Amino acid sequence: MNDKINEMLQRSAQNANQSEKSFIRPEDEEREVIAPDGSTIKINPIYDYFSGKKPQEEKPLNGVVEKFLNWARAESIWVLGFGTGCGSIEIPPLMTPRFDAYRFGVQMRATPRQSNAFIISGYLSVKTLKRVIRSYEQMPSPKYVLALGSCTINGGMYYDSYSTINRLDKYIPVDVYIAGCMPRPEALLAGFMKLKELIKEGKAEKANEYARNFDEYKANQKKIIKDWNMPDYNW
Amino acid sequence: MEFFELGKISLLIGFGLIVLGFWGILSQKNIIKIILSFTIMETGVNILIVSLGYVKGKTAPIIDSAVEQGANHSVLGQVVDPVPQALVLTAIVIGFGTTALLLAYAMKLFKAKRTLQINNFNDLKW
Amino acid sequence: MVDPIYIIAAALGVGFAIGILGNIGRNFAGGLTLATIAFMSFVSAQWFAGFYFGNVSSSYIFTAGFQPPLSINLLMGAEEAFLTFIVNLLGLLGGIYLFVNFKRKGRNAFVIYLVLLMGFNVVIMTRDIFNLFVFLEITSIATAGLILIEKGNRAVGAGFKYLLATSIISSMLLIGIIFAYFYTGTLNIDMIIESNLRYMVGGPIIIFLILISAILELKPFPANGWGLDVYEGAHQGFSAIVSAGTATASLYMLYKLLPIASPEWSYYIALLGAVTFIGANLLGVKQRFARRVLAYSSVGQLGLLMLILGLRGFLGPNVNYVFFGILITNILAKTGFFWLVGIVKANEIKEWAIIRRKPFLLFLMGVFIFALVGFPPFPSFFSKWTFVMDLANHGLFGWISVIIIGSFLEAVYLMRWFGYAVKSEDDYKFDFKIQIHKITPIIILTALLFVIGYFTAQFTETGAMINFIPLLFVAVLYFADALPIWVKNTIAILGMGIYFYFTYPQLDNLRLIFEVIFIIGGILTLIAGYNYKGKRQGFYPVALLMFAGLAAIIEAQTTLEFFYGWELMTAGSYFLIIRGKKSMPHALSYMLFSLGGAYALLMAFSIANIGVVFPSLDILNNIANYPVWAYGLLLAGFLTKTASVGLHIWLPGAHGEAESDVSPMVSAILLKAGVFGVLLTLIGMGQSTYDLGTLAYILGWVGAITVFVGNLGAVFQEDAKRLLAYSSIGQLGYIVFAFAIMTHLGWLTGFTYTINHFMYKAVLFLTIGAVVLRVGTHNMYEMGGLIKRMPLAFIAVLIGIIALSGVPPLSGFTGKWLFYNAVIEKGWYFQGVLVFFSGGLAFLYLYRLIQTVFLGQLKDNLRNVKEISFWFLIPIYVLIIGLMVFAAMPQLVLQPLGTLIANYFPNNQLVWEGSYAYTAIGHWTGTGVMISIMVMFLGTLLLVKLSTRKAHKLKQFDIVFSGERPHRPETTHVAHNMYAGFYKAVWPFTLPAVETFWNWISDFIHETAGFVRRIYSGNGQAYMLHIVLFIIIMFFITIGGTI
Amino acid sequence: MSIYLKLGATLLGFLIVLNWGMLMSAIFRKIVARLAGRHGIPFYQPWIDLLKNIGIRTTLTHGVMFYLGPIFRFTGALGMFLFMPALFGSDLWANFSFQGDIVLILYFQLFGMLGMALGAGEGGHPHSTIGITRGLAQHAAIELPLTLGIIALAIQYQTLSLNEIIAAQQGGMANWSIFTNPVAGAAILLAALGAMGHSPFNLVKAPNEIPIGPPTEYHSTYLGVLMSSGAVLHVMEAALFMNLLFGGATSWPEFILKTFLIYFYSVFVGAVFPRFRIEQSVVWFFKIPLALGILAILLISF
Amino acid sequence: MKAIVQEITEKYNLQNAVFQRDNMAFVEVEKKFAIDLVTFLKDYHQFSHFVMMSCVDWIEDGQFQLLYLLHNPALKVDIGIKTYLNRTEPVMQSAHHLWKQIWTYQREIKEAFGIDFPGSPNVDENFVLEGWTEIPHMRRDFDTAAYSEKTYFPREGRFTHDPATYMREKLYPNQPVTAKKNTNE
Repeated sequence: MNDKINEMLQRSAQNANQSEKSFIRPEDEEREVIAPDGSTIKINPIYDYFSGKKPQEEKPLNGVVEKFLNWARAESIWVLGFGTGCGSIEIPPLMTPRFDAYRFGVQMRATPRQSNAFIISGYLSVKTLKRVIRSYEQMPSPKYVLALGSCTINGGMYYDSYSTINRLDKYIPVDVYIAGCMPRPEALLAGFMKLKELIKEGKAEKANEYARNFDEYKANQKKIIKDWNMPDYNW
Repeated sequence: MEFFELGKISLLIGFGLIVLGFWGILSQKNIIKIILSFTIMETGVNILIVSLGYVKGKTAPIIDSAVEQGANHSVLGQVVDPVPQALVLTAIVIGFGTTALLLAYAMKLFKAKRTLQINNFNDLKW
Repeated sequence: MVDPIYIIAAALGVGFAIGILGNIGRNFAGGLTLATIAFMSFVSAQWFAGFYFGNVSSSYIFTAGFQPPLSINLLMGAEEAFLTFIVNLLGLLGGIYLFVNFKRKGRNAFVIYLVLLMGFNVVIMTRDIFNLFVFLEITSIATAGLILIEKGNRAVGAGFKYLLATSIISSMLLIGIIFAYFYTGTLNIDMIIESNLRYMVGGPIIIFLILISAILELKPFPANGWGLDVYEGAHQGFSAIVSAGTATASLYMLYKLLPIASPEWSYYIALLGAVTFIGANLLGVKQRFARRVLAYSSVGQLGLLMLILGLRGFLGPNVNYVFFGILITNILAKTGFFWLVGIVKANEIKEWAIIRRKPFLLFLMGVFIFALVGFPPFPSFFSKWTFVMDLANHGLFGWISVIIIGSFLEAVYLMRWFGYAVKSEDDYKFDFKIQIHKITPIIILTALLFVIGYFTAQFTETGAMINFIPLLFVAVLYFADALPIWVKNTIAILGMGIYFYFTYPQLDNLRLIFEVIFIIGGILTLIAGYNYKGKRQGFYPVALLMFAGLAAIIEAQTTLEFFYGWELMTAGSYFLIIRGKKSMPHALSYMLFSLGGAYALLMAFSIANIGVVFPSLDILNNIANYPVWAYGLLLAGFLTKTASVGLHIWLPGAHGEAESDVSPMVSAILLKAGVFGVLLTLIGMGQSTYDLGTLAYILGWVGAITVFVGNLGAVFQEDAKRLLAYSSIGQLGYIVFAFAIMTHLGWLTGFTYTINHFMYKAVLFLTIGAVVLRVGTHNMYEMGGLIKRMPLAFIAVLIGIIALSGVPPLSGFTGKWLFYNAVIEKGWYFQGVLVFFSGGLAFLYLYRLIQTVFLGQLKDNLRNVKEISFWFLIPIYVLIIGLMVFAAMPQLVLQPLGTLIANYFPNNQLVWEGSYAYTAIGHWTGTGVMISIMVMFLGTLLLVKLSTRKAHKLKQFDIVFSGERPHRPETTHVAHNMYAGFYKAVWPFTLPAVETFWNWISDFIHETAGFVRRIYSGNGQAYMLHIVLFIIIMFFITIGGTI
Repeated sequence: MSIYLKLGATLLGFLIVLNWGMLMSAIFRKIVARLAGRHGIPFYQPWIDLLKNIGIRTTLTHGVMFYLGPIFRFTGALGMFLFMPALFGSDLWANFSFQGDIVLILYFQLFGMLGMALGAGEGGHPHSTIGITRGLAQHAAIELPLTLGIIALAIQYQTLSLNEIIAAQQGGMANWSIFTNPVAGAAILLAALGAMGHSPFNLVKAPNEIPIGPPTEYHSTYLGVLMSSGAVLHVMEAALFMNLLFGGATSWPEFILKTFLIYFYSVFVGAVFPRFRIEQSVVWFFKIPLALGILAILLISF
Repeated sequence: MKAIVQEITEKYNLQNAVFQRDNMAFVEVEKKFAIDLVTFLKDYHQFSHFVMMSCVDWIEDGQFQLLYLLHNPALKVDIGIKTYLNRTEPVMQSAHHLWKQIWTYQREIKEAFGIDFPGSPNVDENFVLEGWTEIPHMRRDFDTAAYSEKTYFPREGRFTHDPATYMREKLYPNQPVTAKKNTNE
């Protein structure tokens, strides 16, 4: 029996120094592969598979055209279907007869490629933040973020939780905060109206701001997401 | 009653021996017995050859004292047909040759598998 | 001329001398024996030359100074001279082969060998029946003696059975002889014949006894266990001589004795020959041991010779030609093969893989097998042809089918054996070495085979017209096989170019199209050969053999020339296909199907040849008797080559497993030979006075179902080359269906498809072959994302699939449009719809091909794979230019085609006004559509390119993956089991019904063979019982019990 | 009739059809909204969406074939309009239908689909490939009843060129081929259900299963091009069936009315039936539509 | 139920057996007999249903307490087996061979409390958190508020109102306070 005990002890000692080990899964570590003609190829799963370029600012065009395009962007906001936290149950009612966001050109889209608005609806655990960042970065340039609920503003009731973030705008730029410990759909519609105004006034250029101080955002993100097995900017 | 006269009897004996020989070859298991029955058949055939040359009331085709030679006497009239007897000589020699070779085979077969049962020598089959 | 008696005198003299001189050196004794055999063959050669050059007549030799009834006389006629010459020559070569073996056994081995040869000579020459019996006994004793003095007891049992059996047979013969003497008073065969023994009371029983023992000597089927065991058991060198010697001697003996009996006996002999031929070959299918296979094959060939002997009445003048042609091939090839087995010493046919260690031996084995099966240029090919033609003249189709079934069965097991030799794994420890004295006789035999083959061809009038130059070119290439690749490749291409330059002027338009496809296509695919390194042993002679065959088909004036080209092409393509790594079973099935097809052609040609003096090809135009059967068989033969449904199961394996530049050759070019054949038949049917509408209707349905089966099969393939192979089946189905419509538009569609299919199938197969060379695997799910590494290959395949699927701008649409008009005009609506639905399926597997190989995720191990080799790109892009030109200006090709078809189908042609084509019900312009599509495409391209100037280039994992990052390319590439949903909907149609049918047939043959071969229980006594039973049964059959 | 005038007319015709297609999709979404009791989108929403998509600043490309995909698709749509006579009788609006008959149109549909398939394939996303395989399998199944029906019509009118088919149907409702050859009409209309790609057969772009399938990776201008060619294709599909069965259109209002009705025939059927899985939809086409097609040919040819 | 508890108390000389309800009892057993007891109950007394496994951190007496709750569907009774581990050597014999769901429980406890169950299938994998470097987060010596303060950017000037008092001031500002004043600050 005693060899079982000290074997257990030895195991627990080895686990103790867990903090230094990297969290990258074996699949994502560098590996060697034999090519058909026998030569070996070194594969770096991050730099070989992803374009990994830094985002750059995309300046808006001059006056009238940009105003007109902003008008079009305001009138047709396509929201990415990505629900986090308890607020995502507030979004479906928008599609029902009672609230009917279609009237305002708001539509749900399945892929980040085709969507312009990203609704962060509630507390954001570190795990979800990692996926939110990838989806946000994959959205094309004029993109807006609506943050619902107090959890995205100051951590809400999970302010002291070890796994949820307190201030969303430290990690991704936010256009419109909609306060409430889950705002009702009407509040959400009001948020959309606010967003429309911002877009029409051309003040919804958070995407460029994200590109400008990208490193700072990325540093914050990487501080809390330890197993960052993705490229810096997810195209 | 000419059925039982000399020529026919020898014919019957010849056929009898041939059939006996055939029966022996097909039924006996021991190789030596097969070779023996083969020789029986061989002799049967030889008797047949000789008996076919027999002509009733004629003597052996050797021109010696028993046959009157003379100007007007043709020897052929008195003697039996000589050709089968010539043939039988060769047939006997060939029979002898074959039997000798068969016995040599029997010896080698015995040396090979220490047995003389024909059934044990069927390694080359299908 | 030396008197033939010296043959016997010399043999006996030297035999006794060696015996008397006692302990002279063994070498000296051996040398003396060889000298005597050489002298014997010189004598018979002198007589044979005399007869051949016509200045000598057959002469009788009298012994002992008396005339026949009192003494033995020998005859040296033309046949005897020829046969003794063969036996002596073989004896000489055998002597050389067995010299070391006999030396080891001692002097008397030489003596027995000498006596054996003398025995054969006398049996052939003697005219005296008792003398025949004596020397028959001498040969059997000599044979048994030679077996006895061998070391080891392998053959002792066999020797004993042999001796016992031959002794029983000869005693029966002796009884017969003595009674014959008793009745006719003479022993001389000629006199017995004159004494018409058969009319005397009791005469038939005597004749029965004599003839039955003569037949038993020839080892007829049920009662030949003893013969098989000797052939298998004895030392190969020796069993070769026995098999060849006894075959010649006893056959000729039977030939001499036949006039004694009544004419029905020829019928009985023919019957026995047929039973032996089919029975032996059927049992051969089940064999596993090399020697036993050879034993069955030689007994089978003996059966064939008996069959010829039996049917000689119907052969008229060329009975000698047929008999000696097949006899010679059998003897030379059989002896050569026995001696080869002697060298290679592998027991099981699977172990024959070790022969690959000496490629020259493999070549020899190939020659012998192809000679036995009856391929050109060997004599058996021409003899079998003449034999079948003459039988057909007398309407004996039953016998022809017997010959065909027998030779097919023989081809089954010989080809399988060759397949094992070429392809099974060679991990056997034991090895073999070639002694000089063993190999030289075999080389001489092979040389003889070729030379005699050439002479047998010259002998017949149609044979003489065959152009042997291409075959010489192949031989030159064979001997130049040691040169590096680029030398051989250039020679091959130049050769074909020159050939094309000389022949294309004489060809009419129809043949010109196929000539271009065969030769120019061949040159293009050969260019791809420059890519290979090293010597590539054995590729060029074989590839040129195929092209020689194809050229011969085009050039053929007579049916024989066509059949000659057809068989050459089959042989060449078989060797090409078997070069693939895992191609043995498929090459075997390909060969068997082609042989089946070839025999169907043979049967059809024989029907067409009835009552025709000069068998030129245009006799196919109006086959007088049984036209439905003739044309049906012709179509069946050609449809095996175009892999129509039911006969298509060989194609996926054969084309899938072939090498990278062989599959385009075989798929894009070879299948067109079948199309050319179908075309000739349809021209014939068109001109035939009989109403053959139903046959064309059936052909239509066969074509339509082939399209469906081919395309549906291709959709669910995981292997790229198998996918293209199934697609070839589908496309060939189109062509057959189009030609079966038998209208102007139908044929125009057929030709468009033939030209199109050649071009885009060659492009697709060459590209995919090159990709496979780079990537190293056939499976599509292991490739992916290659567009980034091989853009040129991608463009080629893209154009290929656009053309194949019939999407408008490219030439595929021309075919589809003509098809629509042809089907509606002809009225075959339902076949047409089935074909159009399968066209939709084509789109499925084409997308699968390009998606799994070029698009999707690039796998790790293919990250730095290079573009496909430059040498492959040249032919590909030449063909693509061809496709583009044909798409842009279809009228360049379709107008001349129209005029060509007009003389077969004049009414409702395709009317051309500039680039606009009008049919009765539709209109279309190739150039117009191409221009408008190009303008639209480039316009939009310009617009979109303008607005997305600064597009950011993404790499393969920058995809929307629901918030996660993909980890491995393998898990994010959709390729395996791609049309799962569609499979769930159509799986009943994908069941391999045809394969199960053919498997059932081959199992049936194997079961019957396994069951029937049980009668050879190996027990000597059982064999004796067989002989006795055989005699009793034959007694009742022949004489019906009357004494 | 100079070539420039013809080109100008065709371009104008194309613009009309493009806008009519966008309007029709707006009406379609409004009707579906009304069915659900909602106001639904304003009728000009498709234009705004198109503008916004073109206005998107970032464009990403996975490779050559990726951005060629939408171009193939748009050329396919433009070609469908080009090779089909928009209005019968008027030389101005007969477009380029003199270049090819109905076979050209049938096979030109594949041109757009092929390009879309290759573009989606290059995108590298597994969902897009799955979507394409389903689309192709379904198209192969649709082709069966469609070809049967078209051949039945071709036999009836003894021609394959669309102009002559329309010409034969002029003169009042009575001799529209839907009435003169009802069985073939039924087969073609059932095939139309599949061709239009509405509910029972909209597996290819099923939003929830494989996030909108093939166009997953497309965005900004590419998506704009795809949406516009989608709109044109809807109109031209309806126009094809109009020309085949409902006597073609002699004036623009008639064209718009008939395409509207045909388009919404498939919309209403779609609004009622749930979505088919791929093997169900393929097998469905082998049942009734196939039987109808065979019956049509039998009736006509004997 | 009593009979069973009686029998196992003698067999494993358990200390204080508690009868929460007539169909629910808790026993405490030494660490090394815990798994044997659970197996005994499962095989001999048809406690075939494993309800849950939980862990409590008694930081004061330096011990982790593991609870295995089993249910006997025939008699419809539950029994809870408690064992105590020393906090300094948090290792326990794994019970994954008894029921499959124990794998997940043990994995969770390993991540939450850091108790290692050697041999349990993929016990070291992430259960909820990804890339967690601090000490196991459910241990009472881990101060979550401090951690949140340190890592995530708390917004200054955030304070919590006690809902009861805050709402009363908002809604009825000048109403006399009737209820007892609670002292939460």
